[in-house]
Amino acid sequence: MNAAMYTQADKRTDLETLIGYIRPGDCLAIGGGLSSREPMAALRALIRAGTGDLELIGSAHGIDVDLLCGAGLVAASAESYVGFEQDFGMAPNYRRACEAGAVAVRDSCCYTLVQQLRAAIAGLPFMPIRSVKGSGFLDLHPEFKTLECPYTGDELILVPALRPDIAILHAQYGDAHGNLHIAGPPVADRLFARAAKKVIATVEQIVSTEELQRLGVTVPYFYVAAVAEVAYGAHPTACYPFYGYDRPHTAHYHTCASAGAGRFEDEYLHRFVHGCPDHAAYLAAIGGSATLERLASWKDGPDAWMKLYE
Amino acid sequence: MNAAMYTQADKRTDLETLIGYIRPGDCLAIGGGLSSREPMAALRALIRAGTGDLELIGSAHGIDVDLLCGAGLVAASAESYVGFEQDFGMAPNYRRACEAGAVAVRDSCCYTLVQQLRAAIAGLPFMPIRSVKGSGFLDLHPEFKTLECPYTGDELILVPALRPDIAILHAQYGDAHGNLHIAGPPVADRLFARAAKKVIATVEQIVSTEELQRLGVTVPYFYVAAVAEVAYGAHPTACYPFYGYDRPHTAHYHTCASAGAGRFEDEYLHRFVHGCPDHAAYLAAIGGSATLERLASWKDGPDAWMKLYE
Amino acid sequence: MNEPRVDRCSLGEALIYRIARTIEDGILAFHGFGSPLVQLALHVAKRTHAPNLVLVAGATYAVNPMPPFLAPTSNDWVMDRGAECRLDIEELFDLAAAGRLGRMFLSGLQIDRWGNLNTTRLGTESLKLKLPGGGGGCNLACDARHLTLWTAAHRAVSDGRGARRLRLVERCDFITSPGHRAADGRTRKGMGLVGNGPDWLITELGVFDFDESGHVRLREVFPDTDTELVRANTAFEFPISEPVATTPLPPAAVCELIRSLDPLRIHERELRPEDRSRTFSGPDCRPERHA
Amino acid sequence: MNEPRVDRCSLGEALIYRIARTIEDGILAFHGFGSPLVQLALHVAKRTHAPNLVLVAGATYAVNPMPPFLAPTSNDWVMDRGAECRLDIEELFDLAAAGRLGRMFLSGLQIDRWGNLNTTRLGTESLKLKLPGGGGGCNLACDARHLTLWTAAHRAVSDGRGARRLRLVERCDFITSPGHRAADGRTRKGMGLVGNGPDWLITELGVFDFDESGHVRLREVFPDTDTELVRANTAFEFPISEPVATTPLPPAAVCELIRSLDPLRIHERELRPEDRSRTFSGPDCRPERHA
Repeated sequence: MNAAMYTQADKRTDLETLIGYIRPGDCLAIGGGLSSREPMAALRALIRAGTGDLELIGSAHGIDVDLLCGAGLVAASAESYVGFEQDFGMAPNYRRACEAGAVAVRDSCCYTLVQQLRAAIAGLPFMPIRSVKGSGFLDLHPEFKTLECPYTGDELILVPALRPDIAILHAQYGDAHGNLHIAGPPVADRLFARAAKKVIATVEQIVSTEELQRLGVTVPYFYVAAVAEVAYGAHPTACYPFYGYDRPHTAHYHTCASAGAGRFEDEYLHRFVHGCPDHAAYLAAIGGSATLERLASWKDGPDAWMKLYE
Repeated sequence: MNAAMYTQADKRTDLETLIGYIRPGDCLAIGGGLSSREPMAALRALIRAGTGDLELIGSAHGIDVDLLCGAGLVAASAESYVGFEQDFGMAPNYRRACEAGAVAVRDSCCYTLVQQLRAAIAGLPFMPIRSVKGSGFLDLHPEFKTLECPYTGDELILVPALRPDIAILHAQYGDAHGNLHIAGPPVADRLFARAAKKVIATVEQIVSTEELQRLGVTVPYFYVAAVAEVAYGAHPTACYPFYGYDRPHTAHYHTCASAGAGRFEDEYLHRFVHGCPDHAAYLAAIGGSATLERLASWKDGPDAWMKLYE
Repeated sequence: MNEPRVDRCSLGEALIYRIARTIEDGILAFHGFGSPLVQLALHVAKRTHAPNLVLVAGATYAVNPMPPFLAPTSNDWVMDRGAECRLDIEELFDLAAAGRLGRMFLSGLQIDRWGNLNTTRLGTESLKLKLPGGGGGCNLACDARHLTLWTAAHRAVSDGRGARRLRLVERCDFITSPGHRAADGRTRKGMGLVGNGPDWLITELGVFDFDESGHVRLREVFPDTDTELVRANTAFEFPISEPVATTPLPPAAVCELIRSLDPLRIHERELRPEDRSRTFSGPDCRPERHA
Repeated sequence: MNEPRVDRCSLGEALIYRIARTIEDGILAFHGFGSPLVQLALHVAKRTHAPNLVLVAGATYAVNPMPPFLAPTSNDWVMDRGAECRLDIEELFDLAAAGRLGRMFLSGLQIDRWGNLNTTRLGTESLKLKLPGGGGGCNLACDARHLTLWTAAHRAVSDGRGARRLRLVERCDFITSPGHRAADGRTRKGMGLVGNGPDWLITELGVFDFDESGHVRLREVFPDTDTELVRANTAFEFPISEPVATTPLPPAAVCELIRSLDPLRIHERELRPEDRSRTFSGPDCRPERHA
């Protein structure tokens, strides 16, 4: 209750200042989903800042959660899915951290999450849901309660409000005021923005408020505490229409992560996160303009687009 | 539960067939709000069809509800507001019908309605709400229940799911498949569409599905049972960008309605509803192309637009 | 329509200004529909002391719109032109329920000492007059952090049968929007309401705040009204914050702003005909008594 | 990647076709994410016997998209190109909860006789293997009107320590998505679930339906499998619908359709390497046995 409104005229900042809004121990909702529109540059900056002990919530995620697990910043995960689909399969760092007990496993399920976020959005202590019964999630979540419905006599599950301390989103466009335009599937980003105590965002481009109005505002400014312009901020996930998914880089990531914690540290984290003082250095490390041009080639038509997945 | 999906390829029909989807005694949700985008042509056809005993639900309405009350089709109203704002004040037919006991007064409140529709949308028996306490609405709605929150110990109000038998909407654009594009404020139309057992719609123009995709789909086709193209179907309310609000006609309506049931019958209903066999006859009765051109003149700039309200 | 005079402010302008002064900067405020005085008050606040106000327009749910003029109907494209972004009915009410609506504005045909409002019906047993209804007022009266109440019809009128009909009543026939205490004396806190209730009641006769018990208390009168007039038009006794001040009047720039925002003088429709000619001379004006 | 042969269908194509045949026309169906066989099955159904299918793409929530090709990642703009309209995560799950999702498709690393699925974890006490998790599978298993279960890994594999790891297990270590009965025997109805539960389980060895008690029952085998093979790879006894039929194989036009929809043969990633070379000759083919 009583969540703040963010109304200052100019919320532009740099990536490091942006990341400073995240505090150790925060419950963090990461926007995007699977291989699209993950705030990867911000997460790399978070790793460099070393802000840990995080509790993650979300629906279907992949390299974002896996990377934070690999960097040791995660204390608990209440995601619904963390993996690389049929593309590369399981999430190696996530799996290792869960199995080692470093990450508390509090798996959830998409609609359960939606209902819990909706409770926070509407200032309610809980939301009812029917579709958890018969599953193991009730054991994983002792905070869920049951209610005999006073209308039907049926048993309903009550799931408590889930209010992330912070939602971190990557959008295609933003303005100085903090309005965000998300192109393509919003995944849970709008829910996160409304439920969280605050939103921080990276965007591919900051444009004028007039231009953003023309594009359409997906997340109104007053939810957003700060915004940083970070082109290619979702790499190696996709941020259309600017660039597609970097499958070779992700394959390399998955190979390193699968090879064990030590090799992931040496061969991936050192090279692409700790070894890159800033985002510009990262872009050079991933292959610079040749890589970026390749990822923009999806626009050349289906044949070029298909090549990105070979 | 088990609401139908409407998936046939071509849902186009005429106004009279469209209105045939409404059955006597139905719980009816009327789209639009106040002086904008009311499905007035459909309501006039409904009056000519004589389908009565209706229960109306909605947020902020005016001439739509007042007209149905004046025609004697309404058995109960659970609207949040029925009036003409500061423009003409109270709704004469609505008031008369309520005071005479012809219409059961079950006033509601916007968020209460939203929560009840949300329950229907999510297949839940109820939704919790906090903001009815201390008001007279609890007495008006014995179906509301109270719950001691198992998380906080606070008293919450539970409001049962409200599933309209039918939602009747007027949109700017539709396609043959039933997709609707609403320009400007959607009011509660999307909520109605998702909560109702079926949607019927009039639209200013039926366009190709490709054109509708370009505009953006506000209501997906599978909620919609039938669609009729009825240009000027919202008159005398506004349907921008096609036409603004017809204030002189509304003033005339209000004068007739204020003069008593008999004079409303003689001077308004006879002339503009029963006396018009179809919508084309209505458009002639309201002044034909001269009126329609006047209402389109808002596009000529603020001065022309302002003239519509003088 | 009265032509506004350059050197004087009208009662409507004074009310708009006074309502605007209740609006804090940096909050989200919603003007509802059918209330031109409040619509203008929000635009005045945003363009003067509250530039970071999140102004949500009633009926359209447009955020920070720049209407080319004020229309007499709220859900009109006039009213959402130039909006920075747009909410919908769900999102605005969710924001309120989550404690994020800083201030809401409500009126009623009956207003009692605790700020309870009735916009639903007259008649307790039988229905004597069906009013339009409260829109979202009930929910927002419960949830908004703060409420500004207003009415431009405080002055009692004859009911045509020899009795005076009062706006500020002993008891509402129906409580559409809860104030500080229910009829049975329960407080907002006792009822579990999350908002803090009304803190201002602005009428065409004077300005009230609410004392610690949640009772209206007279604070200000207009240059052409006084405590006795207020008392004579109020069904209940009320405390007075002594000395009663004269309501601050809008600077000329604010009057000009209002006139540019509302060239059709729509807001005067909220005033009774006899109040439309009440004018005051400037921000440091002296009273010019009418009636 | 195997080049598909013109005169033969692959196991993957046969599975896609068989899954497609479980999809009724005129319903809303959702393919979830990470399941190319199901993604293709929906597109095949929509382009053949179920033109009025409301096809909702997993991860993008696009309705009736026309992807130029199948990508290996579901939340990719490839997968929502040409969509007729778009839902979001809330709307799809609301539709399911309201009983409007006609059919959903789920798999698991463990599947028991009642159609319970585990995609969460191996190990009951200690966590032996953390799986990616079920996404929205739990909610949709509860709410969808009907469920098609599938796995392309029915055949038991060695766990590397001399034991065989089965996919169709006696008991799931964790129930991510409920089937017809809980571990304690309670039925779906007894638990108050609104959906009807699984009615098909399609594997690379055979096709099951569910009997009246909610137990899987073998109905079909592939041209190159038989009842004994299915039994040898299943941890529990199961009834058999005699006579066991041979799974219907896709007509050549369907194979061509699949090849045009999935030029990168992404769906073969769901198959184990040894299954990628299983092919069958045409719709009225005779078995060509492998292994």
